[in-house]
Amino acid sequence: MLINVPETVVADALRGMAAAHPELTVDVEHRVVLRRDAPVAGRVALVSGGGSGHEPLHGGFVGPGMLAAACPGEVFTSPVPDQMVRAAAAVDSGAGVLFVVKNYTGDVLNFEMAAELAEDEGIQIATVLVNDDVAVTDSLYTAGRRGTGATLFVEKIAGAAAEEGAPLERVEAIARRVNERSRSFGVALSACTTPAKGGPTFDLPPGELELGIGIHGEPGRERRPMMTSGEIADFAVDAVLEDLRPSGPVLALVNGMGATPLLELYGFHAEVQRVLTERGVPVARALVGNYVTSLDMAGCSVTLCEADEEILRLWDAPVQTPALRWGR
Amino acid sequence: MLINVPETVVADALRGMAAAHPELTVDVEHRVVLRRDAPVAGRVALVSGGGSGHEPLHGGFVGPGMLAAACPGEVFTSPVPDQMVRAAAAVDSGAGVLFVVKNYTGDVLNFEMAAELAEDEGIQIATVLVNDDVAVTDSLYTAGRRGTGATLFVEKIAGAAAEEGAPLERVEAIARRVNERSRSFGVALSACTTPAKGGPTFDLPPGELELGIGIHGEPGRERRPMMTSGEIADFAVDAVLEDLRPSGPVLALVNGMGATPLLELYGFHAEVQRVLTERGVPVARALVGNYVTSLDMAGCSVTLCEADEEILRLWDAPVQTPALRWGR
Amino acid sequence: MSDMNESESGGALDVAFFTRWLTLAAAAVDREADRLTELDSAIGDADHGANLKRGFAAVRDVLEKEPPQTPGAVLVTAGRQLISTVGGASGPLYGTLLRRTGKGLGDSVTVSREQLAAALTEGVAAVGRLGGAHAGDKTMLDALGPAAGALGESFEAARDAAERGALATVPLQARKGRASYLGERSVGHQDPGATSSALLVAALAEAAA
Amino acid sequence: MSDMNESESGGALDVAFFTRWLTLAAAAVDREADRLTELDSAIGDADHGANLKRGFAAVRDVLEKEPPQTPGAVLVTAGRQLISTVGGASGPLYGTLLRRTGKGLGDSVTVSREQLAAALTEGVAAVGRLGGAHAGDKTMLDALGPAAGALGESFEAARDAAERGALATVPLQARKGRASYLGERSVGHQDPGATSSALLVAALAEAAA
Ligand SMILES: Nc1ncnc2c1ncn2[C@@H]1O[C@H](COP(=O)(O)OP(=O)(O)O)[C@@H](O)[C@H]1O
Ligand SMILES: Nc1ncnc2c1ncn2[C@@H]1O[C@H](COP(=O)(O)OP(=O)(O)O)[C@@H](O)[C@H]1O
Ligand SMILES: [Mg+2]
Ligand SMILES: [Mg+2]
Ligand SMILES: [Mg+2]
Ligand SMILES: [Mg+2]
Repeated sequence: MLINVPETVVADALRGMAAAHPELTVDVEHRVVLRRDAPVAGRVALVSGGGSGHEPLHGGFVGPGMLAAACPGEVFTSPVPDQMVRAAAAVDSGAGVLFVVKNYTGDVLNFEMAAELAEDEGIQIATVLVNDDVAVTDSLYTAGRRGTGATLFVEKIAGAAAEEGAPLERVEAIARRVNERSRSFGVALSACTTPAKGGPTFDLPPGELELGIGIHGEPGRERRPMMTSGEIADFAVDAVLEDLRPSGPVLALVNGMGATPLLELYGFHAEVQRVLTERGVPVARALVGNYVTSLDMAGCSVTLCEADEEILRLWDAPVQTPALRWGR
Repeated sequence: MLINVPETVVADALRGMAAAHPELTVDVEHRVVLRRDAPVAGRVALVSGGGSGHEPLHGGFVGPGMLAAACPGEVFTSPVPDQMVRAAAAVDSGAGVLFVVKNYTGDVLNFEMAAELAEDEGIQIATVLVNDDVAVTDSLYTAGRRGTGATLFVEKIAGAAAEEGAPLERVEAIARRVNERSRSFGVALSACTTPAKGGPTFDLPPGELELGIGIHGEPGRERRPMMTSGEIADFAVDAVLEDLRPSGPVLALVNGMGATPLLELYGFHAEVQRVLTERGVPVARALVGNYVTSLDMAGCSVTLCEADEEILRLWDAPVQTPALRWGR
Repeated sequence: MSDMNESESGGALDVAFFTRWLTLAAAAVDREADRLTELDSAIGDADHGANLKRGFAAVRDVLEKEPPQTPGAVLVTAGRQLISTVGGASGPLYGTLLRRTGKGLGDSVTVSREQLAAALTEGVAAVGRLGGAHAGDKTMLDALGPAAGALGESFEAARDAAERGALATVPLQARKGRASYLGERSVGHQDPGATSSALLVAALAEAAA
Repeated sequence: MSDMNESESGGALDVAFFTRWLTLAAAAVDREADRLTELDSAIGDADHGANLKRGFAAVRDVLEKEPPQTPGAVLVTAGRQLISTVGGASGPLYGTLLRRTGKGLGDSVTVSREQLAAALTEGVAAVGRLGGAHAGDKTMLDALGPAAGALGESFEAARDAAERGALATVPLQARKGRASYLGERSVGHQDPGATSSALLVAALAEAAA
């Protein structure tokens, strides 16, 4: 690992972000990444956060048209409420704050506590839970579906609505709609190495893969002998479509888990596109790259969002962040 | 690996690029990636290319303000002259074409042949060789310094000059100047896996690293026990500064080799920034990310370019490509 | 430790006792961090040891720098500190456990083991409400619940109950937390949170010894 | 093969012979591709086998689909095909080798071994000029140079010289191509290009047998 010591990995990264991105305000001590121009008068502010190790999520999505602030926790560990309270106070213009929370017990609990504390300080808070991962059955017998790739869709699209001046309840409703219309499925070709553990988080012999993985180095639901890119695309897309059944065009995110070369990811995207065409699902917009990662895990995930006119318009709206940038 | 079969990796990736980037023209059969609006009247066109496996280089740098076309070869294998001739013919507006060539025997020879053939077709060709890697001594006893991270600087800055309407000799001179003022040094924490070989290109036990690596999975000049991020930054920056000795501010590229998490890369950037501050070298602009990669190699490289006013202005100029986007 | 200490302590668990408990807990977590992380890497995300190490180090710090005046305040302060430094699932859960237990102790300068047992039972219930988990879901509750029950009897009984509870998570299939994502693959592994809970209760018994 | 064939062939190496050579070369490259890639992975970028496999498969194809009419044309066509399909360093170098050798054979319908030897010597010189390498730089030239020299004597002598030349690259430090980046670490490995050259010359001897 390219680190100093495990204990300083997150602080070191924030120092580096601060140096690389003068357009952001990075509070290294309190672990908050902010839009330089926050609070923006009359605008709802999106605050997200979660464990580190998923970069560019979330810090790389801070900027006009997307997040107002991000709160990075330790590697794979949700941030603490103090961070979200501080972020909310820094970005709230009076129009309220939307917490975008990936559905993990830790994130849910810490954001819940933060919301209570922030409301005590007079900040209006709404929360949207992202839970798009179809590999987990959403039932009483699990912690519920995990939040993965759809987080990017929710943050981009609700962020655009906030930038346009939509009120909190509207931004929240859009965020919720995007989440409800989004599903993901992920595959690992290798485990990842966390700084705290110093070795792979699970044992995956070459020549095998894990289907239905999350983004925290946990093993998936099932192990299989290696499949081709085309077979993986068939499996992942069908897993998503079984749950989503879109009736119109979709946004597609073909996401790398960190160590899969862009060359391979583009090849995989070609296969995803093929399967979607075979299933009669048109792709309105596609994004291919490492966006919601799991440190140095090799693998990929597919996220589809059933689009509508408003979702497409907000997706296309300008965004100016370190990791996503277009328009204007 | 996330592939179908080794033989189709490049074609598969180009199909994926075509699907993901409607703003580009991707000729999958002839392996050329083009600006959709090429040829642009009155503008010099930059054409680059090289082996695949370094994505987003070069295809991800095609677009307004940077490359007019890219020619991807097989993995780690330079493209063939037919590709560059076809690309040059497609993008030449009559103002001439600049070939941006990384200094590897294969690239040099194939681009040389292409230049002859293109000139036979009446296209004015100039060529700039990029050779920034200080790990290789530039002498009679080597193939000369390799082209690595500086390629991004040359393509961005000369691309901006071309976009502004500078004539061929001027674009060529700027490209040459950027190359002369740029130096790089790279470090591997793991080997990479090429589709053709199917396993790591060299054996690097965990707990050791290779100093002075290139971007083709070849081992470096020296193997050492693992160093901290700070120690690596000291070593790499000093190796670059020994050769470059900038008298003013620099552009800094802190580049991931593919499998190093962005989290670690930002942390490394903090250390690079620290060393540069200690050495009294101001950083005018910094770019941190996976830009000139070596498939799934873990590791990083540092490229510095001694800036001047024109270089800074052209660096800041608008660019609209899949991998680099700002301004406008 | 023994019945003698047990009877000696009577209603006299004071600030020093609670500080000793948490200091011993911090030491135990330090010592066992790698094991906790290893357990978490089998069915979670390989951070439980690091999380608690960070949290309890902060607890030790704050108790040293701003020593609270009552047993209840010790636990409330420690709970707040865990919430502010741990993150993850275990931060709010252990934080809530200590805060609620601390609140249950009120303002008394000394408390009895029985009072602590009652307060801990409330604390455990609060963890259950917060996380929505039940006994048998393969979480920290499977160690904490039995421990709170047995504490009415003795510190050692609590320690043994927690330890047994942690071991009993091995054959269970997780229904809460990250381990639940694994479905049946979570069977056969000991829950990291239940394991750390057993450590905390063991530290309590050690403090009383 | 033997002196008999040798003398039989006399000045009579025809299109069929050259086609046979390149077909045998393609088969040899197919067979040895993994070994070539393995050698290239030690001191290069692990693609030499794949590169030549792709190139010679294309050569085989084009010779089948559009059979040239003269020995010279066979080699020029094959060289062009290598340039258009191989890439890397070896594509232009082997392509130039065959094109120049082919041009040196002129329009004759049959050529002698001596004529081929002279043309090959020109071809090898062209490779030297294009790549700027000299004997002892640990490149394909270290097999091709000796082979061209020995071809004046016999096909077997050429084959043996190429083989010896390839083996002799092992102790050398590379001064051209990717292997030169390794400095002293390139010592102790056989050059992949010299190895493939030895295969091509062996195929030539086999075609003559
Ligand atoms: N809903 C819940 N209720 C009670 N305990 C839980 C719950 N979810 C998780 N836990 C406990 O938390 C432990 C994991 O803690 P930790 O690894 O620090 O957090 P995270 O799971 O966020 O990485 C689990 O082993 C389990 O005992
Ligand atoms: N300048 C040169 N002159 C002659 N032969 C060379 C030169 N550079 C490289 N070679 C030969 O090319 C071989 C490598 O070919 P290949 O692996 O196909 O290309 P690349 O090095 O571009 O990956 C080397 O083993 C060497 O024999
Ligand atoms: Mg965690
Ligand atoms: Mg090559
Ligand atoms: Mg955990
Ligand atoms: Mg090679």
